[in-house]
Parts: sequence; structure tokens; C-alpha cells
Amino acid sequence: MNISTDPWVWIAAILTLAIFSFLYKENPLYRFAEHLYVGIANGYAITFYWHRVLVPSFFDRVGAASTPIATKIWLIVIAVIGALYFTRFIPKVSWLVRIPIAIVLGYACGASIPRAIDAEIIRQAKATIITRASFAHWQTGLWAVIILLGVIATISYFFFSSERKGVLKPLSYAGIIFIMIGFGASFGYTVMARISLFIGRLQFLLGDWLGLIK
Amino acid sequence: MGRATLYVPGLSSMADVATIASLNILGEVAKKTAQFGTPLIVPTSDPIVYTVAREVVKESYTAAGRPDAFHQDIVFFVTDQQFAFAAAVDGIMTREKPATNFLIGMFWAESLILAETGAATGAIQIAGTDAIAQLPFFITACDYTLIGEELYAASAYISREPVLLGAIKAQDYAKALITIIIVAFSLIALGLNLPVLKWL
Amino acid sequence: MEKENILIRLQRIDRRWIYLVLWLVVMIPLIFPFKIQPQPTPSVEKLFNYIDTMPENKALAISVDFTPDTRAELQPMVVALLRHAFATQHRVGILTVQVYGLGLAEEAIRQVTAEFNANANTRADSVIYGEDYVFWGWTTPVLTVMLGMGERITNVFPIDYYGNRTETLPIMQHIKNYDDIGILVTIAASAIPRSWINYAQTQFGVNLSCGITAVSAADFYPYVNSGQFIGMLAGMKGAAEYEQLVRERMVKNGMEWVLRNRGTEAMSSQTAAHLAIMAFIVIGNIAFFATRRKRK
Amino acid sequence: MQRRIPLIIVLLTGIFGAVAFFVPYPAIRNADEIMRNDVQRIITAFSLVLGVGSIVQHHLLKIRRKAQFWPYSYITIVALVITAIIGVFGGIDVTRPGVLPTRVGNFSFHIQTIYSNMMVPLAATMFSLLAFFMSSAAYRAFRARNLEATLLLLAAFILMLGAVPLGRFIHHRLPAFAEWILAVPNTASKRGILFGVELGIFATSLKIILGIERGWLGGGGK
Repeated sequence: MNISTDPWVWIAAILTLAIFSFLYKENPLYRFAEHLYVGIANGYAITFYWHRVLVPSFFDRVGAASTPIATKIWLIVIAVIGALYFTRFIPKVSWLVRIPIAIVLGYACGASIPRAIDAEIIRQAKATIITRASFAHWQTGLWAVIILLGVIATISYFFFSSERKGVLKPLSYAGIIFIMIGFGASFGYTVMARISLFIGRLQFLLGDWLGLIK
Repeated sequence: MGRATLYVPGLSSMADVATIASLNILGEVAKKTAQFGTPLIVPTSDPIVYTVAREVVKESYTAAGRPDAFHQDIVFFVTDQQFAFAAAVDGIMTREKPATNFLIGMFWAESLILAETGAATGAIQIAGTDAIAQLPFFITACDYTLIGEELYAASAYISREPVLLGAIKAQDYAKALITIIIVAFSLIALGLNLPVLKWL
Repeated sequence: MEKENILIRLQRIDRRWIYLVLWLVVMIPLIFPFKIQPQPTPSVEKLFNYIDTMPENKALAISVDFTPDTRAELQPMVVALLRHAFATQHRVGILTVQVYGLGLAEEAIRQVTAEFNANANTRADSVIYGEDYVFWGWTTPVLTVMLGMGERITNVFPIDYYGNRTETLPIMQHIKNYDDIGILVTIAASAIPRSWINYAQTQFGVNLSCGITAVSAADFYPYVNSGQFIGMLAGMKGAAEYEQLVRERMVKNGMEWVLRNRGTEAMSSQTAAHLAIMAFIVIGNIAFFATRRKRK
Repeated sequence: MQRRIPLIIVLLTGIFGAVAFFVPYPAIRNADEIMRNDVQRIITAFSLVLGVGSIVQHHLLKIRRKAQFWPYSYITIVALVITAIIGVFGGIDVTRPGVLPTRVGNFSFHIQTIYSNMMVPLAATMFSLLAFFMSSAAYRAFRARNLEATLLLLAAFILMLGAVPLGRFIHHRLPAFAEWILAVPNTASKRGILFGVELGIFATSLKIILGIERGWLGGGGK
């Protein structure tokens, strides 16, 4: 055993145990830790929004003598629009907050449409189509056929406009089988993920704090 | 008749489509509980969802001809803290032992705690969410689960809102088109050996 | 009668007993590990081989797009990727599109550069900031980063994490935009890798791969299958496999150092815990069906 | 006006965002770069006000109303203010300290130190509680109650065994089989779901730009 003498490791260990105490019972220590977390996380974000965005992209440029005056005015106009976010907390003019939101939201939606169709729909459809090249090896060919059938079956399960009869009935039934296998895969992987997170905390408690792991 | 129905409309805000879909379904469930005189419990974790949910339930009780049966305690606000909310609903489940639990809307990690306690109290559980990471848990812990888009479809058919129904139709056409392209191009590629992938 | 009582009691057991079992099942193998080595899966090997054989003038970009909550699963990937790039003498650029990912990237960089510089004898062996690697840091919003890096990285990140003007760094003469990046690996716990595909790859054709939490790994297989991602690291197991490949590569390059591999270290506990969870499900189901049949 | 102006802006910026992808004309390219590097970046930086402001407002309200557990709200506010002061005035790079010293003797309270030793353990531990919730749900709730759930659990078991090194001792093909499940049937079903999700996102984006979907206007006022 080789217990850490670093005061910060002790602070981290105590905070870790404070959160774990929730497993026994909801308690003041847990509530303390939870509220502390929200505060620190926001303080951290403020730090970097200030130092790494507002200062270099706005204040440094507006303050620099080399920046043309037109650019300075332009930057200040943008900053004023950004500052409209503050109106959210002033009831009388709070609708003005919609202006900066509209600029960010509109651009993001517009930029996403053509690119998402290309990347998510066309590329994915292309990968599903079987060609003679898919049969370079009989196995890869067979897997490609299964994927094609699985994709169609899954789509038909989420087809709501008409009743599930005729060809749709067996297809959507096959679809639910594919969906369940897919969810089973997610389930197994999720178990792995959750356990990993706990292992990570024990690696800290047993290793970095108590020095029990070599 | 005696045991209550619990309806949790998720933990998210009105900004989530799943929440809106859930409130549409809540309206229909409330009509049924009003008709049969079953007690209804609707805990919420967002102040705006709380206000909307109360209106929805009130309307349903009036529509079912039982405005007298509606009272202020049916829909209530618990807390906006994720695990505190889960703990509170947990308490309701173990105390009231509802016959049916509806967990419909947007859920995160608390889905496990809710579904687990509900299963342990022996309630019939009906879940629905578009949070894909939570779906496998709901499927194994609940009796019926609306998977992703099924939730929207259910809500559209229940509410009969033309805008929602239209959206479902349009997306169905798009899906049919994708299917046709995949199948047709595969057949052309296999049969005629044409470079179909270059056409897309 | 006796048997039924046990089964009913088994179903009503307090959850805290189960918590205790899990705690022990994970803790004991961490202190007393049994020897098991993960075998690399095809998707992990694919990414490793790609980086391993990348031309020397192409840089590796790592985007640390996760937050502290999933550190256990994903931080080992960042560490392993950095070791791999330094061991094969590729230039590295590190960034994040998540403000809370900054500190994690900083931790990984500090750790790995210290490892290499502690074992270095010559300039060629050591890793130097601004020449061999650069930490661009973070800026917002996501679109500014993903689209802007296709044109000029120094415009997206006018100053780096430490506050240097990026144009003054020698390494930036060699990494101007995506054209100089051999592969960009996004390590994330959310849908961010899909944004990288949509914006960076669709428009600029940059090669991508991802390291991802196991929770969403199954959802990303369609992109590996379509070739939009070159391989993928899934969860702590993916990290452990990559650690093994990097360790072999380093030994081959004569770097026989003793380094901590947190992913590999965890595999004994992971195995034990999987068995425990499966046992929980099986026992729970037996009790459930036995009592249900009785009730009927 | 309170609705029309934002809707017009959304329409214009939306069209611009899409057009910039199709038109490689230098003037458009430059305009797009200014849009991203200046407009989007500076405005988004201010959006932090929304997040931080709501949290502070929420907790001040709790304190004023003496709501349940209100004294804890002081912890959030004090932690937020102190962390922000240390970060903003103490500087980011240790070798280039800011106006505020971040070290007393041997004890450092630099922003990165606070991040590594307070924020990381708090966040990581909070998330690791899920391992426990899941294990107890595994015992008490995950039932093979019908064919679908049985299939799901079966696939999950194969994956959980295949995912750990133990799998290959049970059967040497087991890890490969788990990988096949992921690469073939899983890929098929996830891709099918993906098409639906993507069409939904596409429809929503289009509806926002065209002003049919107006939920976001709820961001403030009536």
C-alpha cells in the first residue's frame, strides 16, 4: 500500500466517495457534491469562452491598431447582436433573444441539409447496394445480401402509411427480428460501457489514491 | 379500478418532439382513466411541461364528460434534478403500486431506475422513446415499447393532427423511394453489370 | 413451499446487496488481476495499420470530443494514439470541439510527452511543442471548426491552447488544412463523429476514424461498413486492443519502456463484471418464471 | 414583428448556409468564411450567457423562495464565481500566469488543477453510478418476457462474452461471431433506423428554415 500524499488526490477521492454515497442513500454529502459540480463546470466554461473565443476573435481585433475601422465596426455590430442573449433575462424585450438564435439556428440548419443528404442518405444507400464486386468472396457476398434484406426489413417496420398486410407483413416481422438483434448488440455494449466507467473510478481510488494497483 | 395509472411524460422540455408526442398520448390515456374512474398520477420534471400536461389532462376529463373528476393533484411538478426526480417517482411506485405505468417521452439514464422499480411492483409497463440508447432497457424491462418513430406515429394517429400525419406520410414516401433505389440499383448492377454506384 | 420462499425472497432482495456484489466483483480483479490479453478486432487493426503506414509528411489529427464523464473509456484511446504517432514520428495536431474536453486533452498530452522526453537521448527521440505536435485547443461553434479547417487551420485557431499565435509555430508550415492531415480521429461519446462525416468529409474528403464509447458503438457500424470511417475503436475494450498493438510497435522500435495501459489493466475486472451481470439476468429470470408459473 | 423578423432571419441564413455548399464562387466562399469565423463564432460565444444565466437565475430563485434544499444553491453559485475568477484572471498556461496568482507555496489552485481534481472525479463518478443502476436492473427487471426481449438478451449475451478476452476460451469462434453480429445484422438494422432518423432531421431542418416549425421561438417572450 502506498497512499498518496498529494492533497488534491485526497480532495478528488473525497468527492468521488461523496457521489458514491448516493448508492446507500440520497444524502447531504451527495447533494453538496452535485451542486459543486454544476458550479465548477460552468466556471470552467466561462474561462475558455472568455480566453479562447471572445478575447482573440473580438477584443484583440477591435483593440489592435492594425485592424481597419470598417472591420472594427462590423465586429462591434456582431457583438451587439450576440449581446442580445442578455435580453432573455429582461422580460419587456426578451423577444430580441430570438435574433441571435435565428442567425445561429438558420445557418446550422441550412448548412446541414445538403451535407447530411450526401453523407447519411446517399453514402449509406450506396453502401447497401449489391454489385458483382460484393461477390469477390462468397462470404462477403452473402453478408451484403443479408445487410440489404435487413435494411429493407427494418425500413418496412417503420412504414406507417399502410396496414401491415401482404408483403409488408413478413417483411416487418423480419424487421423486428433485425431490430432486436441490433438492440441486443447495443445492450451488450452498453453493459460494457457502464462497467468501464466504474472501473475507471476504482482505478483512481485503488491506484492513484491508495496505491494498491501496481 | 382501484389501482392508479402512472404517466411519466419524460424528463425533457417541450423542445423535444418526444415530449410533444407523449403529451398527445397522455390526452388519450386521460380520457380513458376519466371514463373508467381510474386515478391518474402525472409527475413532471419541467415547469412548462407541467403547465401543458395539466391543460391536456383537464381537457380530456372535460371531453370524457367527467370535469368533476379532475383535480389539481393529478398533474404535479416534482423537481428538475434527474436522479431526485427518479427517486421521487420511485417512491410513488412503491407506495401507490399503480396497475399501469406509462413511461413515454424523452429519458436518459434514469430510465433504468424507473423501469426497474415498476417491474418490481408488478405493474404493466408501457414505454416509448426515441432515445435509442434507452430503448434496449425498456424493451427488456417493460411489457410494451414504442420504438423511436413508432412514438411519433402513435401520437400522430391518436391526435389526428393533419400536420403530424402529413409528415409521417411524406417520410414514408421517402423511405419507399430509398428502398426502391437500393433494390433497383442492386438488380441493375448484378444483372447488367453497370457502374450504378457512380450514378448516385 | 421452502423453495418458493427462496425464489420470492430472491426477487425482493434490497438493491444495495447487488451494488455490493458488483463493487467486489470489479474491485478484486483490479488488485489481483488474472492474465488475459485482448485480441485485436478487425476494425481496430484497420485503424492501427492505416496510421502505422501513413506517409511521413501526413499528420495525425486527434479531436478530443468527449467530456470527463466518459474519461475511463476514452482517455486510454487518446493516450494510445498519441504514443503511436510519436513512436512512428508523425506530426500530431490535437483539438476539441467540446469545451469540457480541453482539460482531458491537456492531461493526455502532458502524460505522453513526458513519457517520450524522459526516455529521449537525442533531438530525434524527443517530442517538441510547435515542431512535432501542436495543441490547437477549442473554439466554437462546431461548424466553424469542421468547415474552416478545410480552408486554413490558423484562421480557425488564431491562438493555440497555451496562447501562442499559431502562425508563428513551425509545425503550422506543414499542416495548413485537411490536405496535410492523413487521418483525423474523433474520440467522442455523442453524435459528434457524424458531424465530422457530414461537414469535414463530405466537403473536403478528409479521412476519418473514430473512437467511441461502447454505448454508441453499435450505432456507428454502418459508417465503418460504408467506408466513411477507417476502422473504429469501441469502448474500453477497443482502447485495450489498440494499447496492445501500440506496445508491440514500440517494442519493435526499441522502446521497451514500462508504461501504464489503463485499458488493458481493466480487462480482468471487465470480464468478471460481464459474467456477474449475466448471472444476475439469469438468476432474476429463473426466479421470475418460477414464481409466475406458481401464480398461474 | 416579434415573430416575423426572427423568421425572416432564419430563412435568409438558412438559404445562405445551403447555398455556400453548392456554389464554389470565391465571393460566396469568402462570405461563408466571414459568416463562420466572425458571425457564428462571436454570437455563439455570447450564447453561454443563456446557460450560465439560467443556472444562476434558477438558484437565486430557489434561495429567494426557500425551496427544498435551497442552501445548496449557494454552493453552486459560489463554486461558479470562484472557478470563473480563477480561470479568467489566473490564466490558462501555467508558464504565463495571469494577474491572479494560482499558487500559494506548494499548493496550486490553477484552473487545470481544479478541472483534473474536482470536475473530473465529480463527473466521472456521477456517470459511473449507472453501472450500479444497471446491475440491479439486470437482476430485477430485464426479463425474457416475449420473443423480442428473448432475442435481444440472447444477442446481448453473445456480445458480452465475445467482447471480453474470456470469450475465445468458451469457443474459439465466439469473438468472431460477436463481431459478425455487429458487422452484419446490427449494421443492417441500425442503417434502416438511420434512414428514418435522418429523414426526420432533414424534415425538421427544412421546417425551421421555412418557418413551419416555430418551437424555437419559445426561447423568449410571447
